[in-house]
Amino acid sequence: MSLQVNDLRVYYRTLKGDVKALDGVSFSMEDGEILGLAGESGCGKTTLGKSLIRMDGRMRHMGGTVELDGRELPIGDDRRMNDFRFREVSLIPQYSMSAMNPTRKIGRMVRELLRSRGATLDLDELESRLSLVELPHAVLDRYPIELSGGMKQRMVMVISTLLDPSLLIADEVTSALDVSTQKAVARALIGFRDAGFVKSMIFVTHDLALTSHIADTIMVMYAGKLAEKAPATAIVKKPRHPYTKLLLDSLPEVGVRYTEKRLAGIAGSPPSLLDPPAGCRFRSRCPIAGEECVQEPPMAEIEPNHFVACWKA
Amino acid sequence: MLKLDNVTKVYKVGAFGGKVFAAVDGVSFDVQAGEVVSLIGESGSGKSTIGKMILGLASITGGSITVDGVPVKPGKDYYRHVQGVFQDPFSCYNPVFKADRVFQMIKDAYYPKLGDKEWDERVRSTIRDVRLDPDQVLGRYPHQLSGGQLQRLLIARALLLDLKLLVADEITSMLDASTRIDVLNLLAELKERGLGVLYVTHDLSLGNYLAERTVVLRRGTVVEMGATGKVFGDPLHPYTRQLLAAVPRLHAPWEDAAPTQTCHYHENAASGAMFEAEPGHLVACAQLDACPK
Amino acid sequence: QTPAGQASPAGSAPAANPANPNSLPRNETLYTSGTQWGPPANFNPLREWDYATGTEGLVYESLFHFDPNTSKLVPWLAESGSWTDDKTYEIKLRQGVTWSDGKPFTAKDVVFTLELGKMETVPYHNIWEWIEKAEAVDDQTVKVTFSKSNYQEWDFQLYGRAIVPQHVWEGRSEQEVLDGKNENPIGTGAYKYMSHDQDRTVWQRRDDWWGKTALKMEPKPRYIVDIVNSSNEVAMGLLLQKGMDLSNNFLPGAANLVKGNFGISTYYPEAPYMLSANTAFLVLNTTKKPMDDPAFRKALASSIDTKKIVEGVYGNLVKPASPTGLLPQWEQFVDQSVVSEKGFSFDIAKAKKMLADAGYRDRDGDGLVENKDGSKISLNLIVPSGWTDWMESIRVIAASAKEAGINVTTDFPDFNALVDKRSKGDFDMLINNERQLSNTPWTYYDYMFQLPIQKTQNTVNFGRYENKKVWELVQQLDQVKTDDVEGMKKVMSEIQEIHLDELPIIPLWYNGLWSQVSSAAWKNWPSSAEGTPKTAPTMWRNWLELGGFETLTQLQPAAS
Amino acid sequence: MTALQEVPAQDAAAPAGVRREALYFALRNGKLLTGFGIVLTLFLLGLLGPLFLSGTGSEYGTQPMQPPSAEHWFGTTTFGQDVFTQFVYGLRTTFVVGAMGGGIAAVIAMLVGFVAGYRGGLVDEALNMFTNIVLVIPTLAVLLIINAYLGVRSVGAQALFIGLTSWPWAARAIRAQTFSLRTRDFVDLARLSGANTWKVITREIAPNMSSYLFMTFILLFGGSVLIASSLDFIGLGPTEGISLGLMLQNANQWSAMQLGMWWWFIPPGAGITAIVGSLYVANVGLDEVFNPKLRET
Amino acid sequence: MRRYFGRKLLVYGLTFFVAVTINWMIPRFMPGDPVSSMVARTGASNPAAAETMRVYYTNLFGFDQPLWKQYVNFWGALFQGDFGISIWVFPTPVTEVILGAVPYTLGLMIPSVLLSWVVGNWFGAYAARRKVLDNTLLPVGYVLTAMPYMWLAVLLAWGLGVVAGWFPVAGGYSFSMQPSWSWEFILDLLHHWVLPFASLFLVALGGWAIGMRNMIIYELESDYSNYLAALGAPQRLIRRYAFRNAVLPQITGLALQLGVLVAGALVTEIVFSYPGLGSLILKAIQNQDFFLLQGTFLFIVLGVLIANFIIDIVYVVVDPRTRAGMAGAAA
Ligand SMILES: Nc1ncnc2c1ncn2[C@@H]1O[C@H](COP(=O)(O)OP(=O)(O)OP(=O)(O)O)[C@@H](O)[C@H]1O
Ligand SMILES: Nc1ncnc2c1ncn2[C@@H]1O[C@H](COP(=O)(O)OP(=O)(O)OP(=O)(O)O)[C@@H](O)[C@H]1O
Ligand SMILES: [Mg+2]
Ligand SMILES: [Mg+2]
Repeated sequence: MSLQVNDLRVYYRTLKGDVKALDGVSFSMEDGEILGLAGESGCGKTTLGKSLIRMDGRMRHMGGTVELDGRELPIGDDRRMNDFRFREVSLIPQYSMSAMNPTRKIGRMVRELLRSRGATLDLDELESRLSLVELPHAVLDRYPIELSGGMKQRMVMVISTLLDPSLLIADEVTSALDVSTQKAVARALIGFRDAGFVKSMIFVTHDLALTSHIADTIMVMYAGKLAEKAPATAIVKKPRHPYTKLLLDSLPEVGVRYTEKRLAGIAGSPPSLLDPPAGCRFRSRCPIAGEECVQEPPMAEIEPNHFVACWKA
Repeated sequence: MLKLDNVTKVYKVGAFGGKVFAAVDGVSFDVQAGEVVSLIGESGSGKSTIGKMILGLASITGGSITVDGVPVKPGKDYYRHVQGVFQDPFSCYNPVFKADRVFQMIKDAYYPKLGDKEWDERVRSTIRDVRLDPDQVLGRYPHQLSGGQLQRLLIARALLLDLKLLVADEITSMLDASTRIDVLNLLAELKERGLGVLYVTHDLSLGNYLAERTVVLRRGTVVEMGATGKVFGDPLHPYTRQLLAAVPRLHAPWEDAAPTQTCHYHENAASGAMFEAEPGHLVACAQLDACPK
Repeated sequence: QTPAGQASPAGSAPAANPANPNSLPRNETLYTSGTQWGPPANFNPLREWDYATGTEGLVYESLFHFDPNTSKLVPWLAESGSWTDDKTYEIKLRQGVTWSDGKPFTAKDVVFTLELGKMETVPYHNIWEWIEKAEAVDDQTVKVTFSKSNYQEWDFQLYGRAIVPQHVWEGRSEQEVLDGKNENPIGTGAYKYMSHDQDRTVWQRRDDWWGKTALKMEPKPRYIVDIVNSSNEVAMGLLLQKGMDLSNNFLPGAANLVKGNFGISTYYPEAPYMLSANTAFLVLNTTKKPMDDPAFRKALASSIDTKKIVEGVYGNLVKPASPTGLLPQWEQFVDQSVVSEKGFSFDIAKAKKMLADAGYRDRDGDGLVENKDGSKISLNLIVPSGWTDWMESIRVIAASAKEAGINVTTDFPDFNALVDKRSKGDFDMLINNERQLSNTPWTYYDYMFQLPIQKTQNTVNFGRYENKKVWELVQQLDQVKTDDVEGMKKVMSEIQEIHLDELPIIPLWYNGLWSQVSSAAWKNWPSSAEGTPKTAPTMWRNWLELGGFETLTQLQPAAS
Repeated sequence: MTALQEVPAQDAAAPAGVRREALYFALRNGKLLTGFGIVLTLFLLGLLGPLFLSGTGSEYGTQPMQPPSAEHWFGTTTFGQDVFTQFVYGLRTTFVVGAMGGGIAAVIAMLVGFVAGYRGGLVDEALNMFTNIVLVIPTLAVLLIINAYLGVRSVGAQALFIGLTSWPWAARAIRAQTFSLRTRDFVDLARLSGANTWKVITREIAPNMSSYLFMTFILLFGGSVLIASSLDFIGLGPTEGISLGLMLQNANQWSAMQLGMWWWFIPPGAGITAIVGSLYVANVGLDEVFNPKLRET
Repeated sequence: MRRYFGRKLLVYGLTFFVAVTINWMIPRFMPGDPVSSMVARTGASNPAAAETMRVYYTNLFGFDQPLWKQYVNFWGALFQGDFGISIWVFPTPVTEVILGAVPYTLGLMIPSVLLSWVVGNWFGAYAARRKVLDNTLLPVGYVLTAMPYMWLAVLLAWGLGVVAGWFPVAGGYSFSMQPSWSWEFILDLLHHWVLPFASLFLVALGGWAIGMRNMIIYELESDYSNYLAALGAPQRLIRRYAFRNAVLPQITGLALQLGVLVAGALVTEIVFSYPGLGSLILKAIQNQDFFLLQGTFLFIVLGVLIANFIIDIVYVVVDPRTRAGMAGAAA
C-alpha cells in the first residue's frame, strides 16, 4: 500500500471565509499505480496535488492524514515535510515553462539542487534519463530560455524524478502542449513509471480521454469531493456516478458529428466551495437526484476497486 | 462569402525588424454562408493570425481577404457584418467593468439613437437566444460569471449586429468539457441561421464535431483541406495522419502513426502547391502515391 | 549646543607637525579668507579685480601705503615723494630693495609700471590722460610730469599701484599683461608664492625682505594660507573650529558669535562691530519718469526704512549711512549744516507730504500715487539673484515705499543680466556699493557724478545723472592738493549741497569691513579696545595698503 | 530611490470585484494607513494652517534666533521670522510642486507610455529612443543648466521643468504594462466594436492600470519634491514665496548649523522626508493591497 | 548582441548630440552676455578701454562668428577636449578647472555608489528574509531614501562635525596640508571624505535596500522558487537564486539612478564645500560662468553615458537572457 489518504480536508483562507477545496477526501494507491485525477475546473484537483507536497501560504490543513509507504506525511508542517519532498514525493508543476531558474545553466542548477539535498549527481544516470525523453545531453549546458516548451517540460520531468520518488504528482503537464507533443510526454511519463524512476503517480488533468490512456485508475472529483474512483476502463466503459456519465457524454469523440449525434452538456454550474450545500454536491445538476441525496453519500465500493459516492449508483 | 486568396502574413521580428518571419504563407480557402469551416493546426501554425487578419486586427502582408467581394476594412461598416469571439472568455472582458459593457459598446457605436428600453429588450432577447437567463447575467462583473456564460454573452454580442461571418478562435479551449459542448452547439445553430463560421481550433475532435469543411494548417501553410468527413475519415497528408493519431480517444488505444521518415512534406508544403486528390479534397503533397497510407 | 571654546583636535587644522614639510605648523601659519571667491586663477597684480589674495600687498608692493586714521600717505617703496612744482612730482625710492629673484629694485621699474598703463586695457590707462611723462632721473629717483595735476587721484595711484619688475615684465604683450596668469610672481614684498590649489593660496614669508630693516616691521606669520570662500557658512564653521584666524566674510549672525562665548571677536565689541568699508547706494535711473524729478527722489529717500534693514536684515552689523554717503572715515569733510538743512531721514508722513506737494497723488484710490499725468507708477528695484542680504533689504525698501504710496516691486535677475541692464541704463532702481574707502572722497563723487554719459556706463554714474555743474566741482576737487583740507571741504560742501538737493543716488547704509578674528592662534588683533592696533584687519584687495599689511606685522602668536 | 525603480510588471489588472477586496485590505494595511495618514496630516497643515497663522513667515520679528518656545513653536530665524509659519507655507509649496511636477510628468509618461506600448512598431521605436535619451541625460544637471540660464521665478515654472524631465522611467513602466494589456482580448474586442486608438487607451487600457498609474504618480510626486528641494537648495528655487527647500537653503546660507540653530534646518528637511517617505511607504502598502501575492494572510 | 550594443550606442550617441546642442544653444539665447559681465568686472571706466576689452573678449570667446560656425567650432573644440576658458577662474581653461575637481567627485561617487549598491542589496535581501527585519530595517530604509541628500548631509555635518567635532565639515583636505603622498595627507583626505561619503552612501543605501527587498519578494514568489521549494531545496539555495535574479534589475536600476546619484553628489558637495564638480557647478551658476557650466554639464553627461555603457556590458555578462538575444528589444 503506497499512498493512503484519509478524510483529507484542506481549506483556503480567504476574506469571505474558508474555501473548502478539499472536503474529506479518502483514497489509496498501490505501488506502480498511475492515478488519473479528473474533474471540472475548480473541483480541487490542484489543491489535492499541492496538499501532498507543498501547500501554499493560504492553504490550511484542516484534518485528515496522508500516509506514504506506511509513514505519515506531515503535510501541514512545511519544515518537516521537507525531508519527504523530492525523495519521497515529487512534483511536475503546471508551470514547467518557468520552473527553472532563468539565469542558471540547467546542468549547474541540477547539480546545485542535488547537492543541497545531499545527493550527488550521477551523470550517467542523468544522461540515460535524458535520452529516455529524447533530450540531447547538451541541454545541460544551456539556459532554460534556449529550450522549447516541450523540451522544458521534459527537462523538468527528468529533474523531478532524479531521486526516484515514491510518488510523483503531475499537474496538468500536457495542457499547454500540442497533441503530438502531448502524446510524447504522456508516454514518457508511463516510461518513467515502467523504468521504476517513480513508484506511483498522480496524473492531474481535465482531459478524460487523455487520462484514460495513461492512468490505471481514474478518480473523478466534483466540488472538493470524490465522485468516483475506478480502474480506467471501468470509468470509461461503465461509469456509475451520474456526473461521470454526463461528463463522458459531453465529450465529442473524433468521428462524432453534430449533424449526426447532438451532444449535450451538463446544465447548471457547480456549487460554491465557500459554503457548499449539505448532502450530495451534484444534487442540483443531477438528473436522477432524489430525496436521499440530501444526505451526503458515502464512498462505497460497489465493485472491486470501483468506488462511487452516489446513493443511486 | 469569405474568401482568402494566397494570403501571407510576415512579422518583422528582432530589433528594427531585422528579421522576417512568415506566420502565414500563401493560404487560400473560403467560407460560405451557412457553413462552418474549421481551421485546425498545432500551436503557432498561424490560425489566430488568419483570424486576426480577417477581423482586420492584423494587417495583411500579401494576397487578399474579401467578404462578399469587399476587402477587409477595419471600421464600423465592416464590423457590422464580421465579428469574432476569442479563446479566453475571461480576458475578453475588461475586468474593471461590468460584463454587459460589451453590449453598451455595440449600442454606442451602431445604435446610438435607439431608446434604452428598446435596446434592453433587444439585448435580453438575444441573450435568451444564446440560452442564458438575462436576469442571471446582466449587471454582473466578469469574474462573477462562468466561462461558458461569458463566451455565450460574446456570441450574443455579435448577434446584435447584422452578422454574416463569425470568426471563432479557439472559443472552447478554456472551457470545461461540460460547458464546452453547449457553446459548440450554439455555433452550429448559428450556421443554421445562415451565418458563415470560421472555427479555429487545435482540438481535432471538436472541429470534426462541428464543421462542414476542414482546413489543416501547418507552419503557416495549408497541408490539407476538404469536407470534414474526407479529411478525418481518409486523411491523405502524412501530417494530418500523424495529428489524428496523436489525438487521445476514449474508447480506442493510441495508434502509432505511420512512420514519416521517408516523407519530405515539409519542403513540399512550402511550395504552397495544392493537389486535388478528389473533388474538394486538396492536399499539399506531391508524393501522395509514395506515401504509405 | 555648539561647543564654545574647545578647539577640536579633529578640526580642519590638525596639530602642527613641523617635521613634515607638507603640513604647515599651526603656530606659524595664519589662515585667512573672505577675499577670494574663486580658485586663485592668477597672480597678476594688474588684474585688480581677481588676482589671488595677497598678490598685491604681500608680493607686489606700492610706493606708499595710506593710513586712513591719519589720512596720510606712508612711505613704502618710496622713501619720500613731493611736488616740486605744480606739474611735477618727484619720488625718491628706498635703497637696498630687491626683488625676490635677487635683482635690485630701481626707478626704472616704477617708470615701466606707470608706462604699462599706456596699454589701453590696463586698468590705470586713464592716468595717461593727465600724466605727460614719467622718467627715471637716477636709480632712486622718478620724476613724473603732469599735463593736469589731479592731486587727489595721484595720491590714490601712489598707494594703489603695485610696482612690477621691468626685467620680468618687459616684452609681455598686451594680452599677456591683461590676461596673463603671471605664475611664480616676482615682487618686492614680504611674502613669496609657495603653492596654491583650487581652494587656497599659500604664501611663505621672505626672510630677506627689505622692510625688516628699513621699516622695522616684520609680519609674524611665516605662512599665510588664504582660503577660497566657498560660502559664508563654511567660513563660519572654520572660524568656530579654530581652523581660521581671520575671516573677512560677511557672516550673518556675527553679532551672536561675538556675544556668545565662541572666542571670536570683531573690531568693535558691539554694534556696528565692524569698521565701515563702503556705502550701499540706491541708484535711481534719472532718465526715467518720475525719477527724473528731484522732488520725487527725495520723497522716495524719506520713505526708506533704513533702520529696519540695519537691524532686521543685518542684525546691526552695518550702520545707516549719512545722507551724504561719505564714509565715517571722511566725517571731517561732511558739512553738517548742509546735512541738517537738506538731509533726509525715514519719515513716511513726510514722504507722503513731499509726494503730494510735488503733485504725485493717489487718483484711483489704490493707495499708490500716480504720475503727475495720471499714469501709474511702478518702479522695479533689482539686486542680483542669490545676494540674500540685499534681496532681503530691497524687500524692506519696497514695503516701506509702498507705505508711502510708491509702488516699488522687487526683482532678482541673474548677475549678468543685471550688469547688462545696469550698463545700458535699462533699469529703474538698483543697489550698488562698488566704491570702497580710499584716500579721498573724490573717488565717491567721481562714482556719483562722472560725465559724459557713455552708451554703456560700466562703473560709474549708473543712474545717468547729468549735472555739468557738479561734475565741474568734482574735477575741481581733484585738483585740490591733498593736504589742503580746508580747500577740499569748501568744494565738497558745494557738492554735498547739490547732492542733497538733487539726490540722484540715495545713500543707504555703510557696509562693514567684514572682519571676524579668532585669537586661538594669533592675538593682538586690531580692535577699538585700548592698547590694540587700530589698523584695518583685512586681506581684501587694495586694503593691505590701507593698513591690512600693518595688521599682520602686529600679530603675536597666541602661545607667547 | 524607489522612485526611479522600474516596478516589476504585475499581473496587469485587478478585477473590479477585487476592488471591494482592495478596499478591505487597504483599510487594514498599516503601511498604507500610516503613510497616507502622515501625508494627509501634513497636507491639511499646509492647507489649513495659514488660516490660523498671522503673516506669511517672511515678516521680521523682534525676537531673532529664538529656540522653539510656546510662542514660536519651531523657533525663529536670524531675522526673527517664525519658522513654524514658514514651515506651514513651505508645506504648501512643496505639495504644489509635488502635485504639479508629478502631474506633468505623469501625463507625459502616460502619453508616451500608452502610445508607445499600444501602437508598437516604429512609433514605439521612436518614442523608446526618445525616452532613453531623456533617461540617460542626468536630469538634475539639465535642470541646473536650464534654471541657471532661464532662471526660475515661480513654483509653477520649477514644477514644469521637473515634470518635463522626470517622466522617462514612468513612461517605460507604463509602456511595459500597456504592452502586456494590449494583447488582451478585450482590447481587440473594443476595436471590433468600432473604438479608435484614443478610446481604446482611455476607456479600456487606462482603467485597467488605474492602481498602477496611481502608484506611479505617487512615486513621481515624491521624486518631484526631492528634486525641487535640491534645486531650491542650490539656489535655483523660486524667488517668491517660501518652500521647504528654500528654508533649508536659507538656514544653510545664514549659517544656522554653525550657530547651533538646529530648529531652523531640522523641520524643513524632516518635512520633506516625512512627505516623501510616507508616500513611499504608502506606495508599498498600495502594492500589497493591489497585488494579492504580496498580501500577508 | 551586436545589435544590442549598436542600439545602445545609437541612443548614447543621440543623447550626447542632443545634450551638446542644448548646451550650446541656451547661453546664446539668454539675457545678459558673458562679455559684458567680463568687462564690467574689470571695472574699466574708460570707454575706449571698455570697448577694446569688449572686442577682445568677444573675439576670445568666438562670439563674433556666425552662429552656425560657432556651433561647428564648438564641436571641433569639444573633440579636442577644449571647453573654452572659464570666466570665473579666468584665464584658466575650463578643462583644467574640471580636471582639478573630477578626482574629488569620482572619489566620492564611485565608492558611495558601488558600496551603497552592494551593501544596500545585501541589506534588502537580508530584510526580505524575516518579518521582524522587514519591519525594522525597512522603515529605516524608507526614511533614508526619502531624505533630501543635502539634509542628511547637513544633519551629519551638524551632529558629527559641529557638535561632536569628530569630523571636519568643509574642504577636501586640511588647509594646513600640502598635497603629497604621505600617510598623514592621505589620512587627512580620508578624514574630510568620510562625512560627504557617508551622506551619499546612506541615502542611496536606503533606496537599494528597498529595491532589493521588493525585487526579492517578487522573485521568491516566482515559479522557479516555488518549484525548488516543492523539491525541498533549502531556503539558502532558493534565496541565492532569487538574489541573483533580483540583482539583475538592480543593475539596470543602477544605470537609471546614475543621474540622480550624480545630482545627490552635487548637492552633498555643496554642503561640505567639497572641491568637486558640484561645488564647481554652484560657483559657475553664481558667477554666471557659462563656459564652466557647459563644461561640467558635458562632463557629467559624458560620465553618465560611459557609466551606463559599462553597466550595459556588465549586464550582458551577468544575464544570460541578454546574451541569448532576447532582451535585445528592451533597450
Ligand atoms: N489561493 C486560493 N485562494 C482561495 N481559493 C482558492 C485558491 N486557489 C484555489 N482556490 C479555490 O479552490 C478550489 C479548488 O481549486 P483547484 O485549483 O484545486 O482546482 P482545479 O481542480 O485544479 O481547477 P483547474 O482545473 O482549473 O486547475 C477552487 O474553487 C478555487 O476557486
Ligand atoms: N506580433 C507578432 N510578432 C511576431 N510574431 C508573431 C506575432 N504574432 C504571432 N506571431 C508568430 O506567428 C506564428 C503564428 O501565430 P498564431 O498566433 O497565429 O498561431 P496559432 O496557430 O494561433 O497558435 P495557438 O494555437 O498557440 O494560438 C507564431 O509562431 C507566433 O509566434
Ligand atoms: Mg488546477
Ligand atoms: Mg491562436
